[in-house]
Formats: sequence, structure tokens, C-alpha cells
Amino acid sequence: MLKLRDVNAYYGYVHALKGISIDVEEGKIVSLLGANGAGKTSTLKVISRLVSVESGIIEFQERNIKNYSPEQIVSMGIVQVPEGRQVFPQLTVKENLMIGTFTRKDKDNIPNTLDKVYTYFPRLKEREKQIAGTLSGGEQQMLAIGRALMAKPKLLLLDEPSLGLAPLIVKDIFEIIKEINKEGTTILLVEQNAFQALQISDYAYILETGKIVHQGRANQLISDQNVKKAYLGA
Amino acid sequence: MNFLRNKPIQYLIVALICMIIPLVFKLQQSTMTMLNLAVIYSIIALGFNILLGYAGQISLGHAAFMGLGAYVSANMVSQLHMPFLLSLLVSGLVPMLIGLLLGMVALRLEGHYLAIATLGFGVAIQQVFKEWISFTNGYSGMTAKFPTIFGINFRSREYYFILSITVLFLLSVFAYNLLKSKTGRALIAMRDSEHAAQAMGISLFKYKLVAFALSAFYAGIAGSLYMHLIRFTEPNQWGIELSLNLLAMVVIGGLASIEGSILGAFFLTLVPELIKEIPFLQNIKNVSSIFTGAALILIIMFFPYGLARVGTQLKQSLLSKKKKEQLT
Amino acid sequence: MEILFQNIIAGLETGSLYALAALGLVLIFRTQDVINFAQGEMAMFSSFIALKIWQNNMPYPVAFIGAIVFAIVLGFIVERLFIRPASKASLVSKMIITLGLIMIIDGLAAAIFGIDSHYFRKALTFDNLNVGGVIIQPNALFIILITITIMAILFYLIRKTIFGIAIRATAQNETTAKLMGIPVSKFYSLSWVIATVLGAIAGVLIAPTTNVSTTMMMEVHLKSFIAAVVGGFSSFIGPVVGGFIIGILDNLVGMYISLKWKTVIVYGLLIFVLIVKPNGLFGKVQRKKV
Amino acid sequence: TNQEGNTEVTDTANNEQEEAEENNIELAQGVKEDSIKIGTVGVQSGPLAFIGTPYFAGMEAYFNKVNDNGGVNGRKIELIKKDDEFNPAKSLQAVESLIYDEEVFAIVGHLGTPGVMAAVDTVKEAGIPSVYFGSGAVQLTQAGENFFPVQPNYVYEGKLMAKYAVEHFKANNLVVIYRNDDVGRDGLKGVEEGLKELGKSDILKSEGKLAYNSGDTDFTVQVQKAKSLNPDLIIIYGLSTGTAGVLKEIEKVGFDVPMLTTYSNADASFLAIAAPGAPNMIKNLHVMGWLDVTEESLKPLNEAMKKYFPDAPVNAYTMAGWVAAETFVAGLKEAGDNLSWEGYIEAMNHLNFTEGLAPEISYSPGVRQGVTKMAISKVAQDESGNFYFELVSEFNEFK
Amino acid sequence: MKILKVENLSISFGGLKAVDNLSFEVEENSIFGLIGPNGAGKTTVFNCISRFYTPDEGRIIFSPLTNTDDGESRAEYNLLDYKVHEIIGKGLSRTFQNVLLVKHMTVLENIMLGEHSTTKGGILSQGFNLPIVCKEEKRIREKAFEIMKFLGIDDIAYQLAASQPYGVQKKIELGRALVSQPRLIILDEPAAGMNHTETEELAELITKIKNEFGITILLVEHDMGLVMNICEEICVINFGKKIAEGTPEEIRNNPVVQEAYLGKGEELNA
Ligand SMILES: Nc1ncnc2c1ncn2[C@@H]1O[C@H](COP(=O)(O)OP(=O)(O)OP(=O)(O)O)[C@@H](O)[C@H]1O
Ligand SMILES: Nc1ncnc2c1ncn2[C@@H]1O[C@H](COP(=O)(O)OP(=O)(O)OP(=O)(O)O)[C@@H](O)[C@H]1O
Ligand SMILES: CC(C)C[C@H](N)C(=O)O
Ligand SMILES: [Mg+2]
Ligand SMILES: [Mg+2]
Repeated sequence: MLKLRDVNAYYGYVHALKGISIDVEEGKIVSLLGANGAGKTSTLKVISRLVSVESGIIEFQERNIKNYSPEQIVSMGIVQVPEGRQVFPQLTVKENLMIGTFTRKDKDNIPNTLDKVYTYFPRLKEREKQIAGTLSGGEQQMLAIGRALMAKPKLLLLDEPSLGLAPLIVKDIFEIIKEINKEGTTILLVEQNAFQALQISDYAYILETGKIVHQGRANQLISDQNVKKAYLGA
Repeated sequence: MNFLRNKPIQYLIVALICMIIPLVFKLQQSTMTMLNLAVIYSIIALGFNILLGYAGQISLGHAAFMGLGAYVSANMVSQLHMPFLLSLLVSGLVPMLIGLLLGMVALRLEGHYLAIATLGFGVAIQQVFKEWISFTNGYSGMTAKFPTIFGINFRSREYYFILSITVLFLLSVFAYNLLKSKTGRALIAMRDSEHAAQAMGISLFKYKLVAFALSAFYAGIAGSLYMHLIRFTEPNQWGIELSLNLLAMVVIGGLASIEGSILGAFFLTLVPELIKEIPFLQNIKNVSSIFTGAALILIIMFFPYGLARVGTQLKQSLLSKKKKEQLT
Repeated sequence: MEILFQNIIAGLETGSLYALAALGLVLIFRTQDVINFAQGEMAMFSSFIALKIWQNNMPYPVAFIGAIVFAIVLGFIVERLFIRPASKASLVSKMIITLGLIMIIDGLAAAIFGIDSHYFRKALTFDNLNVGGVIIQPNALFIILITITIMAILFYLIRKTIFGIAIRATAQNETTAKLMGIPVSKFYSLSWVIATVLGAIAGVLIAPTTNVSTTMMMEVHLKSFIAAVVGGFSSFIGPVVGGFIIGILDNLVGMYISLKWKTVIVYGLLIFVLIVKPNGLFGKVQRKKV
Repeated sequence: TNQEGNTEVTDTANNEQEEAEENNIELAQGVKEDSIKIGTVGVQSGPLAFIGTPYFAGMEAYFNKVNDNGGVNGRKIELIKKDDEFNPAKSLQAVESLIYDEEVFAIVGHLGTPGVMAAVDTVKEAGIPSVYFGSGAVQLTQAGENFFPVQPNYVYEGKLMAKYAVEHFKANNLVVIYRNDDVGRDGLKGVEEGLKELGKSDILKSEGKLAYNSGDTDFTVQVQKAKSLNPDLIIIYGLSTGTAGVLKEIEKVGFDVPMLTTYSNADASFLAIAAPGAPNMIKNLHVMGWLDVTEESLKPLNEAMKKYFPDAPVNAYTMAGWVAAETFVAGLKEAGDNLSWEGYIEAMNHLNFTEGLAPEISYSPGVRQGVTKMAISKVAQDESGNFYFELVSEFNEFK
Repeated sequence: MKILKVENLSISFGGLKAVDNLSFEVEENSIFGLIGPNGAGKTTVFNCISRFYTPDEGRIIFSPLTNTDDGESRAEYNLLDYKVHEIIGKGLSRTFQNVLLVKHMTVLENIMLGEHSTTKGGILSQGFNLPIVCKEEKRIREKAFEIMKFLGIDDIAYQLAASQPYGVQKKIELGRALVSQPRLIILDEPAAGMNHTETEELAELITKIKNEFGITILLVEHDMGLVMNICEEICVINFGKKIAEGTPEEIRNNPVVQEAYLGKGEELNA
């Protein structure tokens, strides 16, 4: 469904991605793991076309999307939950969620999706009218995820969705990811919480300073002693 | 040659060279007047850059401070017969006190609201200039004389240039020292994140006042120097137009840059006049205004960090190109 | 009493001119966080277009529509040519771009249309109404009505529609807005176009009062800023009410306190209002969360 | 005020005088066998360009005409124009450039009070003749022997307005609506002084002095206040836009009262913007005038303008520029070949020029009053509905 | 000895009671954890302590040891009497949940900023670059480098803070809080965005800060591994109210906490 080949990207002269190749198959959950600064966020930004690529191929459903604009990417069904809960601080919770539906064609189904998001995150329903900037850190994170779900994406890019969430909710989040995946959304997941991420993933890539150093089926990586030591912690 | 890396020493060298050039090569008198003006605008731009570039506080009423300095100094020298140097200092201090008031306003307001409040402040002060006849002589305007310091009269434009460059030099060094130490860090922190600044013990109250007071001081000094160079002023000069010009100087010169303030001031003082001198453009109406506007826009498009950082910017883009080539 | 009402009615009329000019300003501010200093100059240019059409013996509505069509083009060009290429520049830099625009537009207007003032007709030329000694011009009512209508439309658009939410979101966080599929750059074009059209409407309606000239919008424009700030940039009702307040206040201070000092007093009041209500009368106060 | 400055200047002046005595045919700077270089400064860009542009055109039209007729004593006049954007500092810069860099013989028609005032000291110190100021500033009549103001200053015009108010309009209750800046305030001051000298101070009460600001668009307050005072004459001392605005408001409330305004508004372009907004009440309007604006005397100006600046309007500013040039050339003819600065000043001291647009311009040593005779015209309407000015009085002086 | 006492603290936003009559005390030279579900009011408590918010009710007493001429003595501050910027000078510094670094400054300058309140020299002496200013600059610079070495970020001293990866930014923030020589540091989710290895390093670092500098630490964190590992005492809040307090062991086994926050035991160690 999504194919990256030999992608290089720079910030000024910082070579952030050095020849990344990734495949995400339709209906799967794929994880992207690695230490701070490895280039995970940059990879997602490249896919969303926020960061320009120096060289390489990016294809989505067999179409070359290298020259697409971010909004075209979204209307093709790729939606990202950005790192660090980027909610719109002056909009209300409800308005933030509605923004998620901006590119949706099936306006009639929006109330359903909204109900669903509210059942995932009841706290959001309680705070429907609160200005998002005053939500607690975790509440904002829920909102950022909920907003992306409102778009009913084909491919969901999640950048550290569990950031700042309480343990119980983290558990819920991974359940939710599994659930929406079952309902047909393909997922590319960036997580620090590598162990849990691998448990729900089909396939995973491990990045280090802008290169892919390991990849494989998730259950294999979990049991790989080297990987475990280096990236997952004992 | 290590001392050459010291900024104040570099400033000194540049200042000396600038002072000598007109003494060696005889420039036209009107050119000298223009250069003097450019130096004077550099002073106010420098102060304004402390406010806008470093402290992140906007003001669209700064022309009023320059005007205030001009009037204070004209009154002190002509009416009260005070020595020029004392008047120069006082014409910085009086606006500084008013600047403190504006700083208080800034404590409550941000961004565009501050911009408009200061604009309103500027208009109100200008109106006071118009109505307070005993202090300003209203629209009839106020006259002044060439300054005398220790018996030396600065009537010659070349001497005046030495005077204004000296003041600019001293104020630049002061600004440089201040900005590279605690105060500078505090101002930048306040600009980038008020919350972080406060948590680090930076009093917004103190530093907003400091920024406004300092910039008003610089403006007042510039006003005094202006007054004794041109020897005439009237209220219409100290309005929004000058305040906006000032903003433009600082932005195209380079925010948060001492050199940028000076470059910007010279650019906006000299370029419109130079354009008028281009022979084949002279028949077009308003060329100067059209071209200056276009130049402003082009500079911002191509050098968004201002003239002062053109070098660094070019170097960086070259560097990144080179590095990329090496890597691929 | 009549004098009081006469002053208030006139203040409303003048105020709605400020308000009309302010609406375009606020629209661009709301979408891009930029203060467009050239709003007045752009309106002036459009007014000249209307004037030229009208002077060539075309009917008034044609002149009006001509100005609007021109404004659409002008807004589009300005955004594409000047604002978009500088998208990476800081907000103050963008303000300077609009300053540069003033110089260019002013210069061009003077070169093309000359520097003289021209008379331009009112939209409605019916006879004045006399309501108990207070004289009311139908045209004034028309202007007030147009202002309130435009305000209502903008209010609805921004508050209630998904487009409005998207516009506000874009102003708060452009990158994330793009990630949500909002065509940010189209929105920018559109808001410049609409704002320029609003300016043109304001200009054409103001022209009978100020005459058409390169300087026709100077004072109105300044006052429109103040109206926007007094009312608060964060709503569309604010600037309109702000405009009315300034128009009326100007007259009442002049009438009952001092004609000479009214500017100082009105600006002093403005600063006072801002200190008491730092986000304008209609702006929301927000406790910032750390 | 300027002690050191003055001594030095007299020094240089003395030197020049000595040189001139030694060598009688020493010409001043800017003068050549077949040409004479002069300079002018005025606003050509920005919001006030509407004044400076036609003003320069009027001046140039006259010089072109003179040059096309062979110049003055075989010398063609070369005019150097400087735009000061109405900024005093730039104006000073321009004057310095003219005196010291371009080395012109004289400055002619320096326009704009702030710029003129900023350059007064410099011009005085240099001793260069400066003829005609596009300024009504009263200080110029005392500025020095090398200053030759022409157009009436606003204070004087105000005085004369007071005289007309009393004698022509027989006013017993006067209201003055004035532009709250140098122009309007000087005018008001003149009216007050004039009334005082005529012993009629009581007809203008303090409530009757109504200021407006240059940018104002709403004149309700002024007109309402004026109306409530029930005056028998309103003096409107303002420039065109403001005056037109006041008229519009007067029309709106149907306030039927005679009005008198300044010479700045005495031209067709004013009527063009003011009349359509106040088609009825404008017929109550009178204007002061210092120029003879009969078709007859305007003919040379109109012809020259048609020839050299066919697209430019002919308005009060054009006429002012024309008079500036006329006056300078009149002095030049008077001076003959004695073209040192002293020679020119000397010649101007005996000038009595009556062939121009202004009825009479004369100077004598120590007297620099400029024009003192003015008349009033009333707005009238011809059969085809066009408005024009109709002279309704003689040219009178105050006293 | 208690270094911080929070007494009956309450604050509400509109109708919402974010903190509700909360009291807890922090023992000197310990690591104290404040945990609870999202939106429980933890950050709000921190904001009250650091005076960004003024509580509706309650008191906050801070009693650090201070060095005076005649040895150490214990001060007692009612924090509500002070303004935000005065807090750090009293010996209490903080980090933010959403890293707040000064974008346009280098790492070094950011850290030097932490020393603002301890740096001497007025505006004029800075402007004229008097010797005292030079000496102070040198002193705080050295101190900053010391801290950066301690945190292992001295090699990036001259790089811009903003272009550092998230984890490093958190470290810089920690350094900035540390350099002011506080007696108490409050940390809001220091481990967020860090992976397992990094979190372990952080745990070591925090313990080291406590042991080497004798600084007390008050910590908000959702990473239970970290909290259980290093905290000596834990206070759990929900809906602004305290629901439990005790040692990690007690908290882990507290059914109310499990119900509201942790979930079942086994999942915890995953
Ligand atoms: N705007 C930027 N300017 C310069 N360098 C950047 C920028 N953004 C990221 N980098 C650099 O690019 C590299 C990759 O960063 P990226 O954010 O993709 O890492 P990451 O794997 O997402 O890390 P983290 O776990 O901290 O989120 C890092 O070295 C970082 O310093
Ligand atoms: N300024 C405010 N206006 C309105 N509500 C607020 C404001 N600040 C906080 N809240 C609400 O108060 C509650 C407590 O927020 P707080 O940030 O303290 O939570 P927290 O415990 O830090 O949560 P998290 O772990 O998710 O960061 C939240 O529900 C939040 O939405
Ligand atoms: C009437 C103009 C010729 C003079 C101009 N108004 C001035 O201020 O001086
Ligand atoms: Mg990342
Ligand atoms: Mg929190």
C-alpha cells in the first residue's frame, strides 16, 4: 500500500534520513522503532509531505506521491497524528474533532464516527466545549488521536500515541489501534513503548541515525536477543 | 591579532574609518547631511531593535520618543542655555521615563494589541506636541542651533558626523555588552517563551520596562542629535510614518542584530534618495516610493533574516549544498 | 437632544465606515495572523476603478461591480506575488511586506490616476429623512445595513461552518492544519480575495465622504485598526461595535468636551480600554496553560 | 539666536562684498554668459503631492515660456527641481544641495512651511536670494534681506477676512471653522487680530472657534455647534478636502448662511470636489483671492500650460508657481547684468511689479510684506449649471 | 524534615474543580512521586507551586536549607506570597510538561539562563562591561559546563537547543533547572517520549541528582517503571483529590489505585 525506496531527506545540511526503504501492506500494523533522533518522526513527515525529499521513491497505492501537497496526501486517505499533541489550542474540543472531517466526502456518517471517538475517549465528550489549549497533557493527546480518527483514514500514521498517557489509557490506546486496524485501517506506528508496539504489530523496522538497521516480523524481533538488548530494554 | 575578534574593537575601527573618510575625501554637503541623518536613524533603530528584536515587544509609537528628545534638547539649549552634552543626556532620559509608562502598558498587552496601543500612544503624544505650544511652538516649529561642546562648534557637517558616529559607537558598544550578558539572555528568553523566562526567575515586569526604557532613551538621543543637525522641527514629523519606517529599518536590517539596525537605517535613508538620482528613472512619477517598496519586499523574500545575515545565509546554503554533494 | 441624536447618527455612519474597513483587516488577521497595513491602499485603488468607470458614464452599479471584480484580481495577485513567497518570513516581516505594498500601490496609484481628489456619488441619493429634527441620510442607513450584513455573514461563516473552523485552525497552527488536509494556501488566497473585496466595498461607500484620492483611506484606515483592536480581533462583532464606538465617541467628545483635544482623549480612552480589557471588548480572556 | 553663526556669515558676506568691489563684473554662482541656474524645492510625492506637482508645473511653464522667447538678457533659465516629500530634513538637504553642490544663483518658490522653516537659517547664512515661498508662514516677512515672500501669509489673510466680515458682510456674529494646524491656526489668529484692531472682538466668541483635524471625515460636531450659535457669517479656514466636507454637512442639514474661505480654495478644482456634494449651499460661499483670476489675465498662464503641460490641471497651486516664476524673472530683469547676489537683492528692493497675475508685488529695504491686496469672489452658477467664481469686491488692503 | 507542605489546596476552572482540597508533604532529600490519571490535576498542582496559577484556597509552605554566614539554617516561605519569577530564587525550580526551551539560544545559553537569579550585576555595569560582570559571566559559564558534563550534553553546548531531539531537549531543561542550585526540583513527566533504555538512564540521573547534590525531587510521571523504581513516597490523585499515599509497594497493591490508574499488576511490568 505504501512504499518508500531509498529515501533521503535533509534539514539544512543535517542528513536526517539516509536511504530509508519501507513497505506497509494494506491491513497491517507496522511499527517504526528507534532511539531519540533516529529519524522516526522525519520518516512520517516525509510521507505526509511536510519534509521534502532529496531523492528516493514514495508510492501510495501504486501512485507516486512525491510531488503531492500535504492536503492532497490527506485527501488520499493518509492521516497523521503528529508528535507532541499538536491540537489547535484556541479551538474547542469539538471543533478540533470536526477539523478531522475536513476532507471527508461522506458527511452523513460523521455523527457515527464522532460517537465512536467519544466512546473511545469519554473524557473528550465531557469536555466537548473546553478550549483545547487548557486540556491536560493526556487529554490533548487523546484529542489528537481522536481528531485523526474522525478522518476515517485508509492509512493512519501515529507518532508516539502513548506519549503522556496514564498506564490504563495506554492499554486502551493499543486496544483501540488494534480495533480500528481490524475495521480496515492500515497503521504505521512510531512508538517509544517498543515492547507494547511490537505486541500488536505485524512487522517492524528499527531505525538508527537515519538508517534502517533491523527489520522483520514483529514476533521475531521481540525474541531477537540483540534487538531486545539494544532497543527494547531487558 | 586576537583583539580584532573583539566586537567593540571592530566597532571602533569601523567608526574611525567612517569619521576619517569625509575629512579626506570632500563629500557634498547635502550628502553629508544625509549620512548624518542615517547615523542618527541608526541610533534610534538600534534602540528599537533591542525592543523588537531582542525583547519581542512591538511599538508603533516610537517616533514620539524621538520627537520628545528633539524638543527637550531644543528647549534646554535655546531656552535654558544648558550645555549641549547635558541636554543630549537629558533628552534621552526624559523619553526614557515616558518609555517606562509604555512598558507598563506592554505588561498587559501582547502582539497586535500592543502594536495598536502603542500606535495610539504615538498619535496622542504627537497631538500633545501640536497643542503644547509653550514647549513645542506648535506648528510654527521649533528651531535650534548647532551644538557646541567644550568650545568647539559643530556647524560643519564633517565635524557633526564625528559627533554622531561617536554617539552611535558608544551606544552600540553599550548595547553589545548588555545584550551578550544577563540582560540579553533575559530579553531573548522573554521573547521566545514568557513562561520559561518567568520560571527561570526573569521578571517580565522588570525586563519589559527595561526594554521600553532603553529604546526610548536611544530614541531621545537620536532626537536630540537630529534637532541640532537640522535645526528645525515641527509636530508632523513625529508620526506614524516615521514609526513604521523604523520598523522597516529594523526588520530588513535584521532583527536582534546591532549591525542590522545600522544597515537597515542606512538602507532606508540612502536608497530612496539614490533612486531619485538614477537618470532614466527620473521621469516616472513616484519612482522612489515604488522602488523602495519593491526593495523592501524583495529583501524580505530573499533574505528573511535581514541584510545583516546575508553573509551567513549565503554561506549556510552553500555549505548545505556542498555537504549534500559530499554525502550523495 | 436633537444635537445629541444628530451626532450619534453621524457617529454611527462614520463608525460603520471604520467597521467596514476593519472587517477586511480582521479577516486577514484571523486567517494569517498578519496585520495588513496596505488594506486601505488596496481599497483606494479599487475605489479609483469604480470612479473611472463611473466617470465614463457607466451606471453606478456597474462601477460598483467593476471595483469588486478588480478587487478579486488584486487580492489574488497580491497574495500570490507578495505574501506567499514570503511564507517563511516572520510575522513582523510580513507586516513590513504590507508596508512595502503601501509604497508600491500608493506610488502606482499616483502615477496612474494622478494626485487630485475627485467627487464620487453616493450609493443612494434619495432625499434626507427628517425624524423629529434629526436629519438622516438614506445612504447612511444603507451603509450601516451593509456593514451589519457583512458582519453577520462573516460571523456565521467563521463560527458555524467547517470552513470557518478550518480557517481558524490554520491561523493557529499551519503545519498541523496541513496534516488535517486543509488546503492552506487556497485558504490564504481566498481570504486575501475576500478581504480585498471588503476593502473595495468600504472604499466605494466611503468615497462620497472622503472623495476619491490617493489619500482617501488614510484616516479611515487608521481608525479601522483602532476599531478592530477596541472591539477585539478575535471576533467579527467586536470590530463593528468598536467602529461604532469610535465614530460616536469622536463626535461626543468633540461636542461636549473639546474639539482640539478629542484625538488625545479618544486615543487615551483606547489605551485605557485595552489595559482594562487587554483582548478588546469582545475578546476572550484566556488563562494560558503551561 | 545663532551668535557664532551670524558673525561667521557676516565675515564671508564682507569678503564677497570686497571681492565684488574690486572686480565689478564678478557674477554670482550659477550665472553664466548664456544661462542662469536656479533651484526649487517642493513636495512631489506622497500625500501632499497634489500641491507640489501643479505648483512646479506652473513655475516650469513660465520659465519655458521665457526661455522660448530667448531668455532674460540672453540667459536661459535652468531650473533644478528637488522633491522633499514635505519632510523638513529632506527639504534642508535639498536646499544645501542647491546652494553648495549645484551652486544655483537663487532659490525660487521653496514650497511648504516646514521645509522652508528648516532651511531659513541655512539660506540666511549663505545670503542667497530666495524668492517666493509656497508658505503662509508669517515669520518669513522678518527672516532677512535675502528673503522675498510673495503670497499673503495666513495671519494677514485672516486679518483681511475679519475686515471683509465687518465691512462687506456686516457680520455681528461670526463663527470660524478652522483646520487645526499651522494653516488654520494662523488664519484664526489673523481673524482675531483683525477684529481686535477693528474694535470688533466681541463678534467672535470663544465657542465660535471650531477646530477640525486634517484627517477628519465627520463634521457633524462643527456644523451643529456653528448652527446653534446662529451666526451671520462662517469663515472656513481649511484646505480643500476639509472645506468640502464642511460644505457637505452644511448642505445636509440645510444651514443657509454666508461663508467665506481662504485663497487656497479659490480655484476650479476645489469647486469640482465641493460643488457636487453641496449643490445648493455652495452658492453661499465666498473665497478670498490675491490673484487676478479674470479670464483675461489668466490667458498667458492657460496658454502656457496648454502648450507645456496639456494634461495638468490649472488650479491655485499652478497659479502660485506661475507667480513665483514671474516674480523672480521680474527681479532678474530689474537687475540687468548686475548678477551678483547683492545686485539682485538691490534690484528687488526697488521692484514694483504690476504686470503679473498678482495685482502688485513690491519690496523696499527692510520691507518684505509680499502681496497685501486681496479681493473676494462669490460662487455663482452659469446657465449650463457649472459653478464659477465671480469677483464681488475690489482688491483691498488691511487698513 | 519536610521541605514542602501543600495544605488544603483547591483550584477550579469555571465549574471544574481541577484540584480539590489536596494536602501532601515532601520529605527533604527524597524523591516524591505525584501520579494519577490524565486530567487528575497534577500539572495544575505544579503550576500552583511554581505560582503560574494562584489557588483558590490552601497554602504551600516551602522550607529549604539555606547557606548563611553562620552555617546552614532553614528558611520558611509561604510560596503564595511570591510571584512566579521569585520562586527560583527561593531554591525551587521546575521543568515543563511541554518542553519550554528558548528556541533561538544555544544549549549553553539555555542553561546559563537557569542562573539568572544568582547572577550579579545591574544594567549599567553590564552595559559598561565592568569587571564584576566579566567575572560573573565566567563563573556561570563554568557552572553551566559542569552541569552539562554531568548530564553528558557538553559536546552540544554551542548548538541550537531547538534542533535537538526531544529526549535531549528534556535533558537541557533538566540542566537549566539544576544549574540554579535549587533545593527542590519539580519535574513534569521527564520520561515522556523516551524509550526504555533512555528512561533507565534518566532514573539513574535523577537518583544521582538527589544523592550528589542533595536536591529533593518532586515528580509527575506516567512511566510506572520509573516511578516505582526511584520514588520513596508516592501520592496518587484523581479528580483533584488524593486517593492514596505511601511507598511504591503500598501503592502498587492498592486496589483503589489499580482501579483508577494502574490496571492489573501483571500488565505493569511489561
Ligand atoms: N527542524 C529540524 N532542524 C534541524 N534538524 C532537525 C530538525 N528536526 C529534526 N532534526 C534532526 O533530524 C534527526 C532526526 O529527527 P527525528 O525527529 O526524525 O527523530 P525521532 O526518531 O523522531 O526522535 P524522537 O524519538 O526524539 O522523536 C535528529 O538528529 C534531529 O536532530
Ligand atoms: N486553564 C484551564 N481551564 C480549564 N480547564 C483546565 C485548565 N487547566 C487545566 N484544566 C483542566 O483541569 C484538569 C487538570 O489538568 P492537569 O493539567 O492538572 O492534569 P494532569 O494531571 O497534569 O494530567 P496529564 O497527566 O494528562 O498531564 C484537566 O481536566 C484540565 O482539562
Ligand atoms: C497653499 C500652499 C501653496 C502652501 C502650503 N499649504 C503650506 O503649508 O505651506
Ligand atoms: Mg519523533
Ligand atoms: Mg500534566
